[in-house]
Parts: sequence; C-alpha cells; structure tokens
Amino acid sequence: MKLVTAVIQPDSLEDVQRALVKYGVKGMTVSEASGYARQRGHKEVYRGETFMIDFILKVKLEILCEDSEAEPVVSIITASARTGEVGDGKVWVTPVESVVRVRTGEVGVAAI
Amino acid sequence: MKLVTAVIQPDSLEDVQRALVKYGVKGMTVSEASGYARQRGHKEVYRGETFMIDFILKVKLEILCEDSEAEPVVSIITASARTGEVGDGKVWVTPVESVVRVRTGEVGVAAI
Amino acid sequence: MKLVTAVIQPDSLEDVQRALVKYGVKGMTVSEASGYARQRGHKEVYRGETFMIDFILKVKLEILCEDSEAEPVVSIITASARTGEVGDGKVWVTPVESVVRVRTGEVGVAAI
Amino acid sequence: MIYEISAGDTAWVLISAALVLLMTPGLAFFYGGMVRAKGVLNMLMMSFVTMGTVGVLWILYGYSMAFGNSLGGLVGNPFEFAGLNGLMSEDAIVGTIPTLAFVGFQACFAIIAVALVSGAIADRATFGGWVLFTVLWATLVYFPAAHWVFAFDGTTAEHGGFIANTIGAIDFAGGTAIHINAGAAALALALVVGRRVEFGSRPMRPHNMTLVMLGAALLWFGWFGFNAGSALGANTTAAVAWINTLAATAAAMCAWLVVERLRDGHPTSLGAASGIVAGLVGITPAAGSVSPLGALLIGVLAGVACAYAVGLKNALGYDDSLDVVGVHLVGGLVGTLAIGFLADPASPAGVAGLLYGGGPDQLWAQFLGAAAVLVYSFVATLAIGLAIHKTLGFRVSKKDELSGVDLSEHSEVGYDLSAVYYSALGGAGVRRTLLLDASDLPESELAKGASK
Amino acid sequence: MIYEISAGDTAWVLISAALVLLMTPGLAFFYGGMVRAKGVLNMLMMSFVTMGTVGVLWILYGYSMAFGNSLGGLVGNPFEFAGLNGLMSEDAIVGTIPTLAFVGFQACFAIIAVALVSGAIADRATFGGWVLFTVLWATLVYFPAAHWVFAFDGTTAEHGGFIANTIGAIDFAGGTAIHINAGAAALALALVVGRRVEFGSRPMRPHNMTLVMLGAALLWFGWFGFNAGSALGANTTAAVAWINTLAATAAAMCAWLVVERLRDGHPTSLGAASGIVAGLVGITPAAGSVSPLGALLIGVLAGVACAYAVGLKNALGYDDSLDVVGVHLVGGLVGTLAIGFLADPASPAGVAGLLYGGGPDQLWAQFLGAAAVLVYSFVATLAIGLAIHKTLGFRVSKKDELSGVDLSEHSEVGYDLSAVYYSALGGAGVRRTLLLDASDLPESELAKGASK
Amino acid sequence: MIYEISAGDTAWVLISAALVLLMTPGLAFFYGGMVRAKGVLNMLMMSFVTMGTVGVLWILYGYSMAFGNSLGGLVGNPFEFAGLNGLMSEDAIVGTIPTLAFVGFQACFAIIAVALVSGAIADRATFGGWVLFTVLWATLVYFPAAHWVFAFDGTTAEHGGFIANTIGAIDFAGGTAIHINAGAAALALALVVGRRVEFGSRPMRPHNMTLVMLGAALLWFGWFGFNAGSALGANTTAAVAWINTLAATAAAMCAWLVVERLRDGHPTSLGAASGIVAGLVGITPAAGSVSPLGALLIGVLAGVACAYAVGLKNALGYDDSLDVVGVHLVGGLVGTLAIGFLADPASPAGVAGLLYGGGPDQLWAQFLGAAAVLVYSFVATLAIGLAIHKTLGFRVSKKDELSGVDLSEHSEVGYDLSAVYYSALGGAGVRRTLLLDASDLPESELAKGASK
Ligand SMILES: Nc1ncnc2c1ncn2[C@@H]1O[C@H](COP(=O)(O)OP(=O)(O)O)[C@@H](O)[C@H]1O
Ligand SMILES: Nc1ncnc2c1ncn2[C@@H]1O[C@H](COP(=O)(O)OP(=O)(O)O)[C@@H](O)[C@H]1O
Ligand SMILES: Nc1ncnc2c1ncn2[C@@H]1O[C@H](COP(=O)(O)OP(=O)(O)O)[C@@H](O)[C@H]1O
Repeated sequence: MKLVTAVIQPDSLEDVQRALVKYGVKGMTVSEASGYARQRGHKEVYRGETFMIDFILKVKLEILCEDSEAEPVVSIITASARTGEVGDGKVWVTPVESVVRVRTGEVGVAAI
Repeated sequence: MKLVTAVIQPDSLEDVQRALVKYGVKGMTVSEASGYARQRGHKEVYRGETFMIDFILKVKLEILCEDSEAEPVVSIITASARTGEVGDGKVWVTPVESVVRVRTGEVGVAAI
Repeated sequence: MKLVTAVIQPDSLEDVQRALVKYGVKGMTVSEASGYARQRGHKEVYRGETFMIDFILKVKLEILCEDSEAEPVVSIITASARTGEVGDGKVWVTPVESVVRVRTGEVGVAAI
Repeated sequence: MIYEISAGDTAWVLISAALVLLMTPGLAFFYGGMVRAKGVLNMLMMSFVTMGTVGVLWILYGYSMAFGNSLGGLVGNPFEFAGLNGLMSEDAIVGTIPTLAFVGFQACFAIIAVALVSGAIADRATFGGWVLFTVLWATLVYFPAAHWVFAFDGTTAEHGGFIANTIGAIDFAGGTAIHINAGAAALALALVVGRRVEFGSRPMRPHNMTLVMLGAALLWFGWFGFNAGSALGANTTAAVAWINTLAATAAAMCAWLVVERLRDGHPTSLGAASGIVAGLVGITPAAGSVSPLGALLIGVLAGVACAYAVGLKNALGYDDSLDVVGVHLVGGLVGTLAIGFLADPASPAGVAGLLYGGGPDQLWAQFLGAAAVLVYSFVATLAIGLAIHKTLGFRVSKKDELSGVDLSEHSEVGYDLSAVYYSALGGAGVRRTLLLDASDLPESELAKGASK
Repeated sequence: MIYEISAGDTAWVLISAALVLLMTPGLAFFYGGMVRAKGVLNMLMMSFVTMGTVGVLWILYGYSMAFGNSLGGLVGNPFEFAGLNGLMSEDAIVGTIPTLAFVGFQACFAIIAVALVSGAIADRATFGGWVLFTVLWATLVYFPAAHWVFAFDGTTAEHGGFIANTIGAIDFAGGTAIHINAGAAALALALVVGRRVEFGSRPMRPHNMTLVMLGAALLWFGWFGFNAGSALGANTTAAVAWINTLAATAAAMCAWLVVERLRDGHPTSLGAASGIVAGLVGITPAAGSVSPLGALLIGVLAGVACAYAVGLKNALGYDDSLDVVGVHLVGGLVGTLAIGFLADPASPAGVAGLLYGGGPDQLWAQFLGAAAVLVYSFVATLAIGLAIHKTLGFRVSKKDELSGVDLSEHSEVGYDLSAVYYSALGGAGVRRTLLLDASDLPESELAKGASK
Repeated sequence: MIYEISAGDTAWVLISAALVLLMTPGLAFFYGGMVRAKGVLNMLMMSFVTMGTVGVLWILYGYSMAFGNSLGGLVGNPFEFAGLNGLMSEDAIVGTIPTLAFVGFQACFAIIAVALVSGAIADRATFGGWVLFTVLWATLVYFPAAHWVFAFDGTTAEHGGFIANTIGAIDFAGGTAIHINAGAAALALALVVGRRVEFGSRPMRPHNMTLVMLGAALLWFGWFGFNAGSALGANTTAAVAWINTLAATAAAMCAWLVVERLRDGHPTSLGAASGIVAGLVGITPAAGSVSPLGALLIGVLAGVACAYAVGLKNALGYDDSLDVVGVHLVGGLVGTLAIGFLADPASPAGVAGLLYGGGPDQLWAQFLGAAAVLVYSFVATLAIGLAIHKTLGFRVSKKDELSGVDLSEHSEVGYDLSAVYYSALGGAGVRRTLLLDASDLPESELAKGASK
C-alpha cells in the first residue's frame, strides 16, 4: 500500500476532494500546515513596525491507497489542485507496510 | 525502525495514551486533523442557510519505534481506540531509515 | 528522494529555518503538533482544581530532499534546534517514492 | 404615596435599568467563557433566550404577580397590571419616577434571576427544556419571591410581600430574592439533570478566559445599576450603595486571590473574575445598610467563603458546573446574614446590627427571610425540573453531549478561525448541495480498476 | 421654545448619547463576528472609521444641515451652526437641555446610520472607497434625511423638515431616517459593488459567534439610549419608550427563534442575535406611540418578517452580505407602517391607529414618509456608489478578496493565537530584516554538492 | 460651598463613575489584545487587580490623601476621611452631589491611573511585583498628584493642592494627574524592568485585534463619564466636555489613519484604536476650556504626534511594550500645553489662550503643572520600581517569560479552542491523577521484550 501526501492551496481543497471522491477514493485525512518556499509571504504593519510573514497557509492531504491507485490519485490531485500560480504545492508517495482499520481490526487493503 | 501513524477519534486520545505508556512507549507526537470518509459530517444552519461540514475532527498520533515494537504498538492503539462506531480511524506503519535525538545527537534506536 | 521530518521546540523554528535556507533548502512545510515524552508538561489550576497538561507544543517540519541531501539536512536541523534541554525533539528520515510539483507537473528531483 | 416625577431620579432609574439589562449578557459571557468551546453558544443562549421569554412574561403578567395587590402576602394579583395596562399614564408613579421606569428596572431583575440558574446545567441540557424552565420557574418561583421581598406595602399596591413587610428582613437589591433563590434552584436543577458525562474524569477547563473577564467586567458595571439603582432615585442612598458596591467587590477580588495564592500557589484570572462576582453577590442585600468599611468586610467574607465553597461540588459529587451554588447561594447567604451583624445605624437603612449594639432581631429576620426563599426555591425547582425531565426531557443524549450541545441544540459552532473550508453549501433550497457522498456515486473507475 | 435647563433631563440625554455612540462599536462586533476570520478587521474598521469621519463632519456642518433653519423643508442651512459656532453658551438650549447635549445625541445617530450600510458590502470593498462613501453619503443622504424627519419647526430652528412637519409621519427615534434609509442604501450599494467571489458557491459561516452576541448585547443596551433618549428628557415618554424597547425586542427574539425551530429544526444563537436587532429596528419608529402590548406585537411581526426576509438575497441573487436589507429595511418598514394600525391614543404620542379607531391618515402619512426616504436613499446611493466605483474603485481585486481584505486593506490579521512564530521582523527602518530569501543567497553548498 | 443635592447632577455623576470604572476593564482588553496569546491573562490581570487593590486603598485612606485638608499643598490629611468615616450622612455634599458620589467618581480615576502604567511592562513582570507596585505607586505618587491637581481650595476641604490653586494650571479631567503621570511612570518602569527577551528580534504582533477594538470602544464610551462627568453636574459644561470628547477623538482617529496611510501604505485597525485613545488623552485636560473646533485641532495634533511617538521606543531602545509613553505621556502633554494656545474664552473655563488673544501666563502655568508631575512621577517611580526589583523581584525568569507569564504567574491559559483534550485531571485532592509518568511504572513488557 501507499500513502499519498499532498500539500496544496487551501482554496483548492474542495475541488480536490470532489475529484477524488468522484474517482472512488473513500477516505482522506486533512490537516493545516504552513509552507515556506518560492511563494513569497506577506507584510503586516503594527504601529509602524513591519512584520514579514514567511509562512503561507497550506492544506495537507493524506490518502492511503492500494499500490495501483497511487499513480491515478497523484494525477487527480495534481490536476485538480493546479492554479498555475507559484505555491500550488507538492504531492509525494511513500511506502506503507501495513494498515489496520481501528473499528473492525481489518488489515491491509480491506482496511483502507 | 518504524513510524506508526494513527488517525483516531479525539475522545480516544487519553485511553490510547494511557495504554501506550503502560506498555512502555516513551514518546509520541500528536496533531489535529480532519477526516473525510464513511463517517458522515454534520449540518449547520446560519440564517436559514444550511451548511454541510464534511470533515470530522480527528487526532493523529505518530510514534517512532523499533521494528519489533511496531506490531504490538499497532494492536494496543487499535484495541484502545476502538469504540465500534464508524469513524474510529486507521493505523498504519511506514519504514524509517534513521532517527536522531536533537538534544544529544544520539542516533537510531537510542534516539527514540 | 527522502522526506526529513523533524519535531522541534517552537522557539527553534526561526533558527532552523535560517540555517536550512542558508544551506540551500528551498522549501519546507511546517505544522503544529503536541508532544508527550520525557519532558514534563505543566500544571494549570481553575477554581482550585488542578489540571496536568501532558502534551507540550512542538513544531513539525517536513522537508523533501534528494537522497544525498538528507544527511546534511538532518545535521543542520539537529545543530540549529539544539538547546540542550529535554524536549528538543527528534529528526527522522523516510523514503519517498515519487514527488510531483503541482503547478508544473514536474516530477522527481526537479519537483522539490 | 404619590409624588411628582423627578427627572433626576427617573434618569438614574432608567439608566440603571439598562445597566441591569446588560448584566444578563454579561452573565452569558462570564458563563460562556467557562465552558468548553463546544458548548459556548448554548451557554450564551440560555441567558439570551431568558431575556426573550421572561421579558415577555414580565409584561404579560410577571410585573403584576410581583407588584400587584398582595394575595395574602404570597403573590401579587396577576390580573391587576396584566399587559401593563394603564401604566402609560403620566399619573402612574412609583415614588418619584414613572411606574414604567420601575417596571423596566424590575424586569431586568427577573431576567437575570432566571438566567443565573443556567450555570448549573452547562453543556448537557436540552434547549427546549431550558426554555420551558424559564417560563415555569419565573412564574412559579421568581415572581412570587420578588413579591415577598421587593413589594412593600403601599409602594406599588396597598399590600405587599411577607418577607418585606411581616418578617422585616432587609434585602436591598435582591440577595435573597435573586441570589439565594437562584443558587438554591441551581442545586436542585443540577441534581435533576445530573452530572456531565465527563465530570470528574476529564478536564474541563474554560475555553476562553477573555470572555470570562469581559463578563465579569460587564457584571460589575451593570451591578452599579442593580445596587445603586435600587435606591430608586439619585440620592445619598444611591451614593452609599454605589460606594459599597465598589468596596465589597474590590475586597472580595483581593480576598479570593489571596486564598488562591496561599492554597494553589498562584492567583488566577478566573479567581479574580469569580471574586468580583462573589463580592457583588455578597453586597447586594447589604448595599444600603452597611458602611464602606462594613462593605469591605463583607467583601472579604464573601470572597473567602465562596473561594472555598466552589470546591464543595467535587467533595459532594453534584455537578453544579459553573458554581452557581458556591458563588450565588453562599455569597447571598453571607451578605444576607452579615446584615444582622454589620448593619450600621448611620447608613441609609438606619438599622443597627449586633456589632453596632443592635439586638439579634434583625439577624433572625435575615435568617428567616433567607430560609424561606431557600427552601421554597429548592423544593419548587426540584418539582419543576423533574416535571420537565419526565415529559419534554431535560438532558441531551450522551452522543450529543460529547460532540457538543452547540451542534445538537443549535446547529452552530462558536468559532471558525481557520482559513480552510471544511464544508460545502447544502440545503433543500435553491442551491445544489456540493456534498459528495461516495455511496451515491456509480461504481467508480477506481473500484473497477481494483476489481480487475 | 426656550426653557430652563433640567439637570435630570440633561443627565439622561448625555448618557443616552454615550449609549448611542456605543452602538456603533456594537454594530461593528455584530457585523464583524459574522464575516469570515480573514475579513473581521475590515468589517470592524468600516464602522470605526465612520465614528471618525462622520463625527468630524457633524461638527463641521452636519448638525447645521440637519437642524439649521430649513431651506424649503429639504435641508438645513449648512452655515448656520457651522463648527457648532456659538453653541457653548449657557443660553443655547433645546427643550430643557443644553443644545450641545442634543448635538452630541444626534451626532451618534448620524454615525450609526452610515455604519449600518457597511454590512451590505462585507469582505470585498476597498477601504478608501468606503471612507469616501461615508463622507458623501452622510452629506448627501443622511444629513438631509435627518432634517426631514427629526427637525421639527421651532425646536432648533424656525422651520424644519417636510416629513416631520408637512407629511406628519411619526418616527420616534429613526425608523425611517435611519433604518429604512440605511437599508435602501445597502441594497443599492450591494448592487453597485457586486457579489462576493464565493457567494453562493462557498460556505461563509460566521467566524466568531461570541462576537456577534457581544454586538447584539451592546446594541440592545445602547438602543435604550437611542429610543428612550429620543424623549429628550427623563420623563414618562422615556419610560414608555424604554419598556417598549424591552418588549418588542424580547418578543422579536422569541419570534425569530420559533421560526427557526419550525423551519430549520433548531433555534440558533445567530437567530437570537438577529431577532434582537430586528425587534429593536421594528420598535424604533414606534417606541413612543404604542402600548407595551402593541410593542410585543410589533416585535413578533418584525421577528417573523425579518427571519424570512433574510432569505430574499439568495432567491433574488444580490449579495447583501450581512442582511442589512432583510433586517433594517424590512424591520424599519414593519415598525413604521405598524404605527398606522397600532398607535395607541393613551401613549405619549396620543395618536390613534386603525385598530384603535383612528382613520387611515396616519397610515398614509407613515407610508409617504417611508417611501420618500426609501426612494431617495436608493437612487442617491446608486449614484454615489457608482461615482466612487468608476473613480476611486470600490472593489478589491479577486486575489485580495480571496486572501482577505484584512491583509489587502489593512496589512493586519485579526487573530494570532498560535505560540509559533511564523514571521520575521522586517522593514526599511532601523531593524535589519531577518527574512531570508533563498534567491538572494550566494550559490549554496547544497546546490554545489548537487551539481557535482 | 454647601448646596442642596441635585438629583440630576447626582444621576450624572453616579453613572459617570460607573462609566469610568468600566474604563479599566476597557484598558485591560485594549492592552490584552495587543500582547501575544501567552500573556493575555497576565495583561488583563494587571488592570483587574488594580481595581481590587486601589479600590480598597481609596476607601481606607486614598480619598483622604487626595481630598483631605491640604498639608502644605502637597498631600491631603490621610486621617481626615480614613475609611470614608462620616460621609454617609445626608449632609456630606460636594457641590450639588452627595460626597460619596464624588468619592466613587474619583476612586475610578485612581484605579485607571495606576492600571495605565502596566502597559509598559507587558509579558515579563512578576505578578507579585505588580501588585506591590499598585499599592506603593497609588500611595506615593497618584494620591498626592490627584491632590495637587484636583483638590480645589474649599471644594472638599479648606485648602487644596498646589497645581490647582497656586500654579493655576487647567486640567479638566486629568491630563496631568493621570496621563502625564502614568506615562512618565511607564517610562521609568520600562527602564527598571528592562526589555522583553525577544524585543527587537522576534515579531510580537497583537494576538487578538478584536479584543483591542473592544477595549478602545469601552474606553471611548467610558471616557464620556471621565470627561463630561468631571463637570460634576449635568449642565452646559458637561455638554461641552461631551462634544469635545467626541470631536477630538474622531479627529485623532482620522489623523492617525492618515499618517499610517501615507507612511506605511495602509490604515490599520490598531491605528484606529490607538488614534481613539490618543484623542481621548489629548482632550482630557482641555475638554472644558476649548471650543469644538479647538477640540478637533487637539485631536489632529494628538493623533499625529502619538502616531510618530510610538516609534521612539525602537529608536531609543527602551521597551515600553504597549506605548504608554508614546500615547499617554505624549498625548497628555499635547493636550495640556494646547490649552495655553487654544483656550477659548467662550468655553466654560472662560480662559483665553494665546490664539484667542490671551497672554502666555496660562501656557506657562500649563507647562509648570505638567513638568512638576512628570518629573516627580518619573523619579518616584524609578525609586519604587527599583525597590521592588531588588527585594521581591519585578521580573520573571527568562524561561517563564518565553513559555509565557500566563502560565508562570497564573497557572492558566487564555484560550483552549480545541476539541482535543491534552490534559488529565490531577491534584492532591480527592481525585486520582490520571497523569501517567513512564518512569513511575514498573519495567514494561516492552522494555523486557527489547532487552531480550
Ligand atoms: N522541499 C520541500 N519540502 C517540503 N515541502 C515543500 C518543499 N518545497 C515546497 N514545499 C511545500 O510546497 C509549497 C509550495 O511550494 P512553492 O515552491 O512555493 O510553489 P511551487 O511548488 O508551485 O513551485 C510550500 O509552501 C511548501 O509547503
Ligand atoms: N484512505 C484513507 N486515507 C487516509 N485517511 C483515511 C482514509 N480512510 C479513512 N481515513 C481516516 O480515517 C477516519 C475514519 O474513517 P471512516 O471510514 O469514517 O471510519 P472507519 O475507519 O471506522 O470505517 C477518517 O475520518 C479519515 O481521517
Ligand atoms: N517515540 C516517539 N515517537 C514520536 N515522537 C516522539 C517520540 N519520542 C519523542 N517524541 C517527540 O519528541 C519530543 C521531545 O521528546 P523528549 O523525550 O521530551 O525530549 P528529548 O528528545 O530531548 O529527549 C516529544 O515532545 C515528542 O513530540
């Protein structure tokens, strides 16, 4: 099994979610993160003092899937999260050795 | 070494923590996440407009452990996080190539 | 490619960021997490009732990099996040099978 | 007792009435900050809706039950001023102010008395149950109690309530009628509704202390209207009550913080907020009958007593979630009984307590008045609470309680500070729902691929 | 009409003026809590800056335009009291209070009337556009409308406005001049500025309901000054207005919650807050001319009407973001027209509505007054809005709107509750920037290593 | 100077006193929102505890030190009214109000003067040190300064303070006694306590701007009591002060925003809030002696001056964390000296400033009064601060500062908005701690397995 992790723009979450569900992905876990990279942060000013906020809010998606699904899942995310602006993020795949569904104790592909 | 990751119900955190510590796990890292899967979200209404909240709050646990500990750690989490309701979550294991303890620079199993 | 994950003290983030950027790391993803381990939490009191807060706020850094960069990145983080106090955290390395840059669709090392 | 209207007195009572109205939202924030984030709106709503229901009842028949001509000292004639009939006339006067100014001032007392009780059942009561409770409790408990304590013979009607006129207990601004009353009801209701699921096992710390502090600030501010406004005029009595409201509250805050410093190691902001409320409750009955030094003493007593009393619920095992008993019942008793000792003959009330050479009569009157309200309120509230519990239901399901009463009772959440959308517009209306339900979709390519 | 100054009346008007001033921050919090976290400061700022601009204008010429000697019933002479010249004298009196007390009281009306409009264009307007709008709209729309409605012949000048004196519509505290006026302007401005990018497609739920509740509480509190203060004295009229302000608001809150319970399944805290405001708006024109029972009825009507009216924008597709039309225009119309039916001859106004045996004249006058303000306000606001839109620009870029107007218009964020620093001190000032820009650095060791 | 009590004047002073009391929580929120989330409660507590300590002291001897018979123009006799002895009598009158109303009004001045100073030492002071400071500074600095400025010969005692009576400086509501005083003390205390560890290196942006705006709103609201209440009656003087408090504040907000727009690119909400406070501070001494146009000008001057002055601390390197010097010292000086130029003979004070053809005497008197308070306050505060620093300790450890003074000084956190429990109930009491300490457990199976 594989874990597909994606760091994307917060505004793209809904499109990505729709596309994945449409494709057949049954579950995903989402969390908030902040990214620092090519995309420049913004400036804030308080009583004349300037602050540069380097880190930009991102959404991190984690999707467990079968080996064969990893590639299509990556392409779906890439396609639906693309705005073309710097900061669109990354998707990466890591190997998973085992998965268990807590509720039932099912393991492996059945647990996804 | 292995990394055991678990996405569980927020209310189960304390039980899981107790069980793990009792078993001998010395450390863990916890973060908040939102899950979308079989478990249905809830409805909110503001001035007559209905909103469906798809994502449900979950807790994500990450535990670094020795190869041999991964299996018992997974079973302990599975057992103590189970409520039997849809939404209890997943536990998965991924390989880790190296670990360093920042404070001392110790590496490998000694760093856990 | 590798994914370097570090759980460090929140106050160390800026130093780590500076050191990494100076070294040539172009991007990273940061999120907040809470750690339970050797470092003891703190006590709070509300109307005479004592609460022990076991979990301590940490920052989690994730850096995708080439295989050859993993080791130097780990050492830079370890060096710049060290305060010498219990709770400085862990850095670990996991294998990554593929990376895609959402904006361009570039894959592999070019996507980092 | 018909005088001319004094614009000065009227101005003072009208603004005092507005101040007392503000106390109920103040209470809402004080309580609301103390619960967990998942129940904050329900906590606020229990106070806010009381402004709605009791506000309407007061106009329909509440004022009349409290200040209509007495039926045997027990309750005012509910029909006399039903709908505030006839009170718009220029001749309708109470003391030196228009009757409707008095009606408004007392309306806000009724509202907050009921709202106070809600602290005992935070995070687990059905909203419908609470709404019904406000109606029944106001009608059966508060309106009569207000009559007993606040209706003086000849002020608004020929005959008034038995505590004010027969027992002769001093209750300047409602220590018995409001705080002991609400505190006793809170205890009864906590017993009826039962403990929160997580009581004693899970930590339930305040989710937003700035809201608690805001509530305490608005309460203190509004309480100047509550106490000094009870002089029903802008005069020396009002000034004495004002100063005593400052003195006791300042002293009680210090006292609570000292207890915490000694007992727990640190003075806390929740302690300061609680001390403020304890002092305000303590001085309420006594604001017109003690000297500023007496008020300081009452503040210290109330602060110390309540700081310890809030621990009782853990020892005894009832879940009075936000310490209505520990603060309002105990603080109200401290203030009410302290009058028996500290009443200063030089004060506007002109009565001498035991420490000023007076006899034990006043103390006895204070005790009787307090006991009457306490016992009646506890018993009647038990009955009302049980009746609601057995019929409508007063408690949400365990599942709803765990996921939070804001969602189950109001379909809302208190805060959404994230920039991420976790939701999709839906509804049966014109808008298409964007919610995707995997099981509604045709067999997916993925599934097809996988089955291959 | 020169009397002596009454200290009591002056005290009441001065405190009422302060109460009305507090309503604008109250409105800011009410509105601010309802938008998403990324626009809260801009929402607050639209109200706060209005206190600045309109406050200054009022002193320079606004008071004079509203209450100077009438130029044909349409507007007061702007030069007569320019800079409040000569009004510090002990002889400058309106009724029984110093003229400057009246000036201050009315200043706060002008401020909130303008601030109300901002709810229609939440989250997308340029701040500069809004600031200019406050200046133009106050000058061209509000100051004249205040003259029409509030300037009675002989009170502050020989001749006054045409609605008050010629049409003879009753508007006790500004149902037409303020709420219908602001509501009509809100509709026009929503059309000019256009819908939010995410309107109808993305969920935009309130980010902080405790702020909304705080705003509603401060509004209610302040509104006692708004309504009861409009009696310009501490007298029976003020007391009637006070009670009616309690009655209608309590009833409207209950009514809105009942609608929600029946229609949506749950009564919500946003519904309670909205019901409060709807009731306050509804009773504003009528506070001095109906009985407490009439006020209850107006509250129910306003609560129900507004609870349904807030859905109009979805049906019709205009993005009046925070429902200024649904609450203020509709609520104002309900109250203004209800007078024609419910005016009670026993009330201070002494007029009989249709249900009290009066003729249709008053209803007709009410209708005419309302229509005059509604039409003028809508047309003039369209013109002002378009003028600003075509010149300065009234709308931020789509990118700025998506990342939030707080950042683009104010370089600030509302909340930073995290203990993690995501930023570095910068600036062209004395401090060295700590911001690292990878591309500014010399080719790194890493890059060197990688190229090997 | 014994008159009869006026109910109208009394109503105004009583409500003004309550308004001034509310300013201290207002200040607490204004300050509290500006610090980081980890120090918000401590920031609130520094203001709240001052209401406790100074409230008690004022009753014990503070009022007497300020308004007792003068000992050489320097301080009132502390024993004369100790414990407010004898002031409950109907005969105890100041002007046209009961003495206790005046006592209450002035009590709140004392409280806020002390609380103001706390902004200079945000996030790093020991709470014990601050509490001791409130006691010493009130006693040694504020009570005397209040005597100098506010105690007029013959008003409350035969002889009064030297600034009011000998120098003859005009300070209507406390520009010298309170703002210059607190501002100078803030500078001294910032120097004694030293800079925050992260000052100048880490960004420390406000954690909750809605709290800052709430604070500014409550301050403005309360300040009408502060300024207009200082007329000690509901009369033309009060009305003039009221209008000037509106005018200067509105103008200062606009001025600060214009400075920001030009200098930093965007007008900010923190700028609006700061401008409001700067305007209020500026008009405080002058509210009764300038015309509304003069007030507008003072507002502009104060807004611009303070907007630049808040940058001084970075240039000079002292860490006056929340700009008490930049806003209160500078704003207070602007207002106090402006009187010398702008005093309008048509105003209640009846004095002509230089621009109205008056001589330089008033300006000189203003300067002398301001300088006296400034120098005394700075020196005395240095001494008090150092004494506390050397004994009790005024600064928390670096570790505590970094993890936050809320935890180290109060064992609390401001917000817990998460639905996840990160904690376990503990305590030495009846409840078993659920906290698990791995080292307390017997050698685990895991360890056994691992050692195999
Ligand atoms: N090397 C990296 N490791 C981990 N996350 C990264 C890395 N580089 C970029 N990211 C994440 O991807 C986001 C977008 O990267 P950025 O370079 O700004 O845009 P793009 O990917 O479009 O070129 C960043 O905000 C960060 O969260
Ligand atoms: N394929 C997946 N990838 C990542 N996380 C998942 C996946 N499926 C489920 N989850 C996580 O597990 C949680 C529970 O899943 P759900 O299907 O609702 O219940 P259950 O696991 O009990 O069948 C989800 O909220 C989500 O966080
Ligand atoms: N086994 C583990 N798995 C995952 N995270 C861990 C583990 N042990 C420690 N951590 C993380 O590292 C942090 C620091 O660990 P701790 O033992 O307190 O200090 P140190 O690493 O300096 O010995 C913890 O707060 C936790 O977030």
